[in-house]
Amino acid sequence: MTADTFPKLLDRNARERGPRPAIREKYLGIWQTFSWSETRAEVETIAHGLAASGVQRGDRIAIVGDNRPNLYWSMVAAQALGAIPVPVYQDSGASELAYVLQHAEVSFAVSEDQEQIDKLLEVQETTPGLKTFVYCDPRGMREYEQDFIHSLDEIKQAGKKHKAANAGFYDAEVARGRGSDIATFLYTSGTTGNPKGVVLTYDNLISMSEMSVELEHIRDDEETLAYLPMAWVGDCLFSIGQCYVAGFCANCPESQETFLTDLKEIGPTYFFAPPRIFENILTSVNVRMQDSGRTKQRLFRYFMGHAKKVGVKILQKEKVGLGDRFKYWLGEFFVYGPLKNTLGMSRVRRVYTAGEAIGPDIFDFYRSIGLNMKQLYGQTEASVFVTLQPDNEVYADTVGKACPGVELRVDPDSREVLYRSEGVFKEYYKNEEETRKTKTEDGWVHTGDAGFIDHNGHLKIIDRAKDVGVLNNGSMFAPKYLENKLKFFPFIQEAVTFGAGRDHSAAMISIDMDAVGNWAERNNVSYASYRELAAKPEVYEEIRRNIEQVNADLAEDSELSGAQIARFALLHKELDADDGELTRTRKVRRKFINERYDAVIDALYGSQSKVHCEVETTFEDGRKGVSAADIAIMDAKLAGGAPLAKAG
Amino acid sequence: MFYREAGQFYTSYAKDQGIFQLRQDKYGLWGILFIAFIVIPVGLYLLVQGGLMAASTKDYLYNSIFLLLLVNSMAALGLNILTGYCGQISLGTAGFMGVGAFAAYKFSTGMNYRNQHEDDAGELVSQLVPMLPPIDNPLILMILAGAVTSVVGVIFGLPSLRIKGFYLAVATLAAQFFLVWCFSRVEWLYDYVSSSTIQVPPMKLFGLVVTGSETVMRDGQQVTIYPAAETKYLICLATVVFFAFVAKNMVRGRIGRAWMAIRDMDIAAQLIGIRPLATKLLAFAVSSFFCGVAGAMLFIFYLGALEGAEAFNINESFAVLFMVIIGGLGSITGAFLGAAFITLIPIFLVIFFPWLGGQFGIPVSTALVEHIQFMIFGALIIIFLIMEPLGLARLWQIGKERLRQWPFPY
Amino acid sequence: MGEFWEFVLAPVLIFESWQFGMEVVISGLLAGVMYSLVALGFVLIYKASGMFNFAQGVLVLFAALNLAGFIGLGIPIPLAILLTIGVMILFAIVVEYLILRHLVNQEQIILFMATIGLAFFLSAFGETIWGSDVKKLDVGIPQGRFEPFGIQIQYLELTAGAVAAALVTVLAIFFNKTKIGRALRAVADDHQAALSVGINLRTIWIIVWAVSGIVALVAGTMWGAKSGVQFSLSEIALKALPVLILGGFESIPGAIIGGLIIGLGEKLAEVGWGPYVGGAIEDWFAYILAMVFLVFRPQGLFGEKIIERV
Amino acid sequence: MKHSERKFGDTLLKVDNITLRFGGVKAITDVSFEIREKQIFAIIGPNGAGKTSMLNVINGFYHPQEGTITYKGNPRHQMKPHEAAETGIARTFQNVALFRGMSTLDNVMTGRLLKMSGPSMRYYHNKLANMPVINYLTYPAMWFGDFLLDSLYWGPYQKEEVAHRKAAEEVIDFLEIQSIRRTPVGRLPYGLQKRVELGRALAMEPDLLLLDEPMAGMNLEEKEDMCRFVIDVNDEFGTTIALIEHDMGVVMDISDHVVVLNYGRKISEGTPAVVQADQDVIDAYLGVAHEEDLNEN
Repeated sequence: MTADTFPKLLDRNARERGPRPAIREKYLGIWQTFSWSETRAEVETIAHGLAASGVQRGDRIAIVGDNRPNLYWSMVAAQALGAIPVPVYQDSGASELAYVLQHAEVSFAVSEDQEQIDKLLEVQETTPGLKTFVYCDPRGMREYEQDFIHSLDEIKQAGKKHKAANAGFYDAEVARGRGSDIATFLYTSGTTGNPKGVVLTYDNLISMSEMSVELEHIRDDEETLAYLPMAWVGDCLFSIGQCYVAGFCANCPESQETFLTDLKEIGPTYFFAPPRIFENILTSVNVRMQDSGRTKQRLFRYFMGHAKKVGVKILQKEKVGLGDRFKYWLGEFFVYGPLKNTLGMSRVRRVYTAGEAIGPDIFDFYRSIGLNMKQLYGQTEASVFVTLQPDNEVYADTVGKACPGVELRVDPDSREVLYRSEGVFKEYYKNEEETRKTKTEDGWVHTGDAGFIDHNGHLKIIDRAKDVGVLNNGSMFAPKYLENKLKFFPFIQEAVTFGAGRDHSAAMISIDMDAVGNWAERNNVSYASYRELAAKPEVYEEIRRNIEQVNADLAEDSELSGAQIARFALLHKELDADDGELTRTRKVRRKFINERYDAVIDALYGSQSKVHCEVETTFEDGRKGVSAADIAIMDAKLAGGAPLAKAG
Repeated sequence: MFYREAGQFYTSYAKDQGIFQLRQDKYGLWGILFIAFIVIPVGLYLLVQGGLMAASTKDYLYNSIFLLLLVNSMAALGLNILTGYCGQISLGTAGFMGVGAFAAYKFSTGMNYRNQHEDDAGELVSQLVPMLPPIDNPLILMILAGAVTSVVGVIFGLPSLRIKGFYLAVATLAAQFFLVWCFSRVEWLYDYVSSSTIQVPPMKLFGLVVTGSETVMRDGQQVTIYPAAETKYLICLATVVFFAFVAKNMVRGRIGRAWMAIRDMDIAAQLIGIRPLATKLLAFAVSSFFCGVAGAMLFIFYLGALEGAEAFNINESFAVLFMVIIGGLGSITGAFLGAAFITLIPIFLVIFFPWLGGQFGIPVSTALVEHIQFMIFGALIIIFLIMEPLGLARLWQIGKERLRQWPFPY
Repeated sequence: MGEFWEFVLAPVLIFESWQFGMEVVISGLLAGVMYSLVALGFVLIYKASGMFNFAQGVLVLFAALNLAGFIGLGIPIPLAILLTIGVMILFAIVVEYLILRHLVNQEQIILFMATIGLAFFLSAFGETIWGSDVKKLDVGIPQGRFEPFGIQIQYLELTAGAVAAALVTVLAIFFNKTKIGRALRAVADDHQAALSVGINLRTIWIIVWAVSGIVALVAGTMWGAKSGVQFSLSEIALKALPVLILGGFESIPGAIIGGLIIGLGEKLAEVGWGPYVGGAIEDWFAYILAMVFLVFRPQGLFGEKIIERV
Repeated sequence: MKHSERKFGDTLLKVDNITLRFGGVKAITDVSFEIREKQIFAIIGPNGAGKTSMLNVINGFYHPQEGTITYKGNPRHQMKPHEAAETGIARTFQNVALFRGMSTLDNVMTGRLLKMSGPSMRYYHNKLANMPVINYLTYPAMWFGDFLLDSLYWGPYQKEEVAHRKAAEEVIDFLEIQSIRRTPVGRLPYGLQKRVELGRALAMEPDLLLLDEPMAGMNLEEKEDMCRFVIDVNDEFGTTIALIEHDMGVVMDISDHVVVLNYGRKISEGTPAVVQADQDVIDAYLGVAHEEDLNEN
């Protein structure tokens, strides 16, 4: 029997590497470890329990909560019964949750704790099919007397009884599973409209997992940190797919606050994080170094300079002189090694990043200190992998070559990237129209991203295909491309650019409170709040310099030089997912922002130097209020002389 | 800088509660033990064999430096338990060490008492009569000495229930002065010799001569075997290491937590159910036990013969207190650091000042060196209290923290 | 009367010869006065700064060493006394400057340990400068004795008693009548309050240290005149500690009465019981007495019962 | 859920006509009340009303001159604080009384000390304690056996340490202070220190938990957290709680029964609603603020 489903892979692992660790959770102060055989036993018990509670083949089971072994087990247990687990973002609001649960016709929900149960109860009325709730953590659940709420322990108890009465049930159910069966629904929070439920089969996930495990030589002694949302395809592929295929160990952190400590303790050998996290870490490195003693700073600068020179070359096994090698070795002892250690990356063999473009400085920083960081390009619809940078062919501005078994092409007209592979999703659940739009008859998937394949055969992504526009001067306008360039500056947290159908490009920027605040303190710029800081002329001046540098970069590119940023404004508040300005994965919601900040946008294309802006906002404690301020508009110098050259 | 902690995680409480949280620290300790047990004895032996070092220098190193260092470490461990962990100041350490020394003496000579009777001629005849068989095993003697000192310590610790802080410090002075008085006035303690001096009898351990000398026939000739300095050193080292391990175990477990609770806030400690008297007395008992072992060690291995009132005078108490303060209150490592500091500084000064004087042609008397020593001690204590009240151990810890966070400051 | 009772009552039985008994009492009281003087300096510092000044005994030695040293250099006695007073004031300033100001807000136990360090330093410092041989200190107190009612009394003893009485009177006036004295008391009662009404804490410290230095000088002079100036002086001065325990750390009358009790008690014990147990019980009797006393009355003779608050 | 609907158990602690004097000053005069099992019981009153003294009397720190205290049905007289702890009374303090030299974990672990009797002693209590003569003979040996195990940190002792560590970790998890597990408590902000102190008390698994102004000096968010913990403790473990609190909002929200003290006398008692409406209380306590308001206007 080939192991073509996760429950079957679990059986295989329990057989072949029974005592080896499968999953760990930092709980009650230590890393509680569960071996593959224990994991299998747990999954079996839960599966029996679910069956005893009436879960049928094809039922949908929502999984709500942080990364916890119990939730992963519940997922696989559901799969063992032929039910379909639907992981849901644990921080999604009630309306989002309600939509997903309704759309997926969920009848059963496994949640982490009271908080999630409360949310589920809230949406229960509008979700008629939702019948049974299960919680893992009994804290605060004593007073819930509803008979449809059970603890996972009760389920497990029931499971044990059910098992005693139905020997062989589990094995039979597992055997019924086929690779072509549906493994899960993953809802993608699109930038517009309602989330779409991507239907992935075992074949999709397992083929991509096997491909990547082989390609990247992933072994069964890897340690990873399972900290990204379970509802995200990446976690599904890394913490279940690759984990089950390769047989390595996933580690669940204790809580969100202790993430960094947990990262350091585990010291993963294999680490994935979106660019944002690497960016934050680098920022904190720089901030902490500034408080360091002089000698240490000098040492740091000296060796980081050296790393910049030869680090990447050494990583890529290129030829480097003996002296430089020795110096790099010294640097490894004094700076890089300790640095990696404090960041929890001493043992890392592979680091991946994806999801957004990463700043070249950030990228080079990590690579130069000897971390094999690579970019990949993927989608939920592709079961993650589309392209990946092969070892020694790593560039900051590309996302790598097509993975084995993935076909790739770029539509010459729309510049849209398309791919085809075994990982391609089955369909969008109950949304044939979208399915047809995205997936062609012969299996090609529209990514919606514009890009091109460069002379190395690497894919380069510019922007969302639909967002790429044209300025009135005929120049191509790729907002995300500009925004990413802006966001690579430490002071800029988020940027939104405008320009399609306009005379020039303009930018709306929200500053990075930590970085700018730190800078302000050192430069005696006093401020009391984000709003005040963002309005400081000194800050404007710093940002203007950043923008002018972007303009200079753009001037070098013939197609984009017309898209230089002529005017900008600093927003009085951070762009926030709670206000709907960003998606949960921190992507800009353009349409929403256009409406919300129309006054500012008008001012950017008008002549005034100040505009009053008032927006509704959600405070940390959940209250809503109005955030208002006068926002200054500033001009930036254009480089290369002729932004309107093509207009004539 | 040297720390690579990433990936050091624990999957069970037993491991998580180990003495060392970090692998590097554990290796560091094994390294130090390796040096102390193997590298030093073998290295010195080879140096002497190779003619690179005079045999007398080697013996000086062992007998005058290493042994003293170990004895002081042991005493500092003891006082640190009482003062550093349980928060009870004691100025009677030397007195307790003396009890240990005299107990060891009495047990090793069979607990003699004097039987006086008139002989046939009507003259008064004195005769020493042993009450117990003499014990010649130094390890057993040290344990017995510790046990006796424990009892004495508990008696003098009794007032700690009612009195605290300085008052208690003064009360422990009572122990110091009373005990020292006993050492020169209670004849039974020193077997009634007029000089009130006690002398260690010959002892053997595992067939090795430890004290005194032994004459054996070898190849038909009488050969006198003197104890090897290495033997004494290794016995003391093993003893100190063992008791340091015991001390560490106590302070990291429930006993230590009870002591520290009493130290940090005795009222709150009572309200969580800690019995103050029992806890403090236990600290006195354990601390005195350690001091007693230190005293026995001082007597058996380091001095061989001593006069109680002189060897255990109040300055000795202060010296141990200084070790604890400079080393670091509430730290096992600190006890060793402090002992090393206070032991080595005078040795250094004794060599350094005459040398310095010689350079300028100024004769430096021993008395002057001693004065300078006292002044430096006094000044150092004050400087430490001002700069780093938690002592060398704290500096060590800060340094370690720096290395762990390197290249970051925090 | 059995041997047992003879032993127990030995200190009383010395009054069988009442002249001898009185002599013992007087010499005991004299020693007590000396202890009181040391304790007095201690109480001053404790009241003003909460510092348990272990170095007070050494201060006595140091002052006496200086005085003896100056006289030994041929300086006239009144000038030598003035010079020594100057040294003690200078010392107070140096202590404040180098030590006290750096230890503000530290725990009392730390301050206490610091004074142990100071004691070590000071004794060695004094002996380094003036040598460690025993010095005679002759400040013109008449030698010899007189014998009222057949009791031998040394002039020195009388003088010491008188000087101590005078000193206590002066201090009482100083504390109750002068502005500085009242300020000192204010500091003792409440540091914060004292600061808020503009009393400079550092000045206060210098003054108390200087005053207790001078008190130490008086004590040192008396001791020195009696038995010469030598290192053991500082050890004798340690006996001020049990005195303090008896009298309470903050009470001047306590220090005086405590001193007299200790002095008298240990002398009677020594003369009475000493012969039975080999003598020299003076070495520890005071401490044991204080310890036993403490167990029954932890707050001292004049202290108030402490109500612990949580 | 409203607390008035809740069911309470029997009387856990009964205070009868307690009078406490310091010298000539009367701190508490003739106060009586009853605390029932599973109740959240509040003692309120203006400053100096004798609230803290009352708690001190309950846990044996002060000994009242008159009156009796009946706890779990047994009247008691002179009880030492550690004996109170042994009978299941735990306590937090107005000014945090943590062991500042220790980490959060160690502080919580000290709360387990009473439960860590040691394997030999446990055997003694189970088997030997009831045998005449033998109990006296074996006690020292058993005690010393535990002591030796402790000092070697070996075998059964290590197991015991591990078991209690787990219990302590559960408390840490309950109070959500995992991230400060190894931090010396002296370095923690005030609000967290209060939480650790509650943790130490919870680790004792008390039957009666006395909280002396658990929310004093906290900001709104910290107060809300603390309220939640107090209610959770009461819910989850069924612990009876007696607390002193100044924040009337908090008291009215969470307590089942309120006693009002003024100048050491009880002036009112009842449910929060009853007390709130009591004219004496308004005069003595709320009235003060009310008058000031009027003056300001």
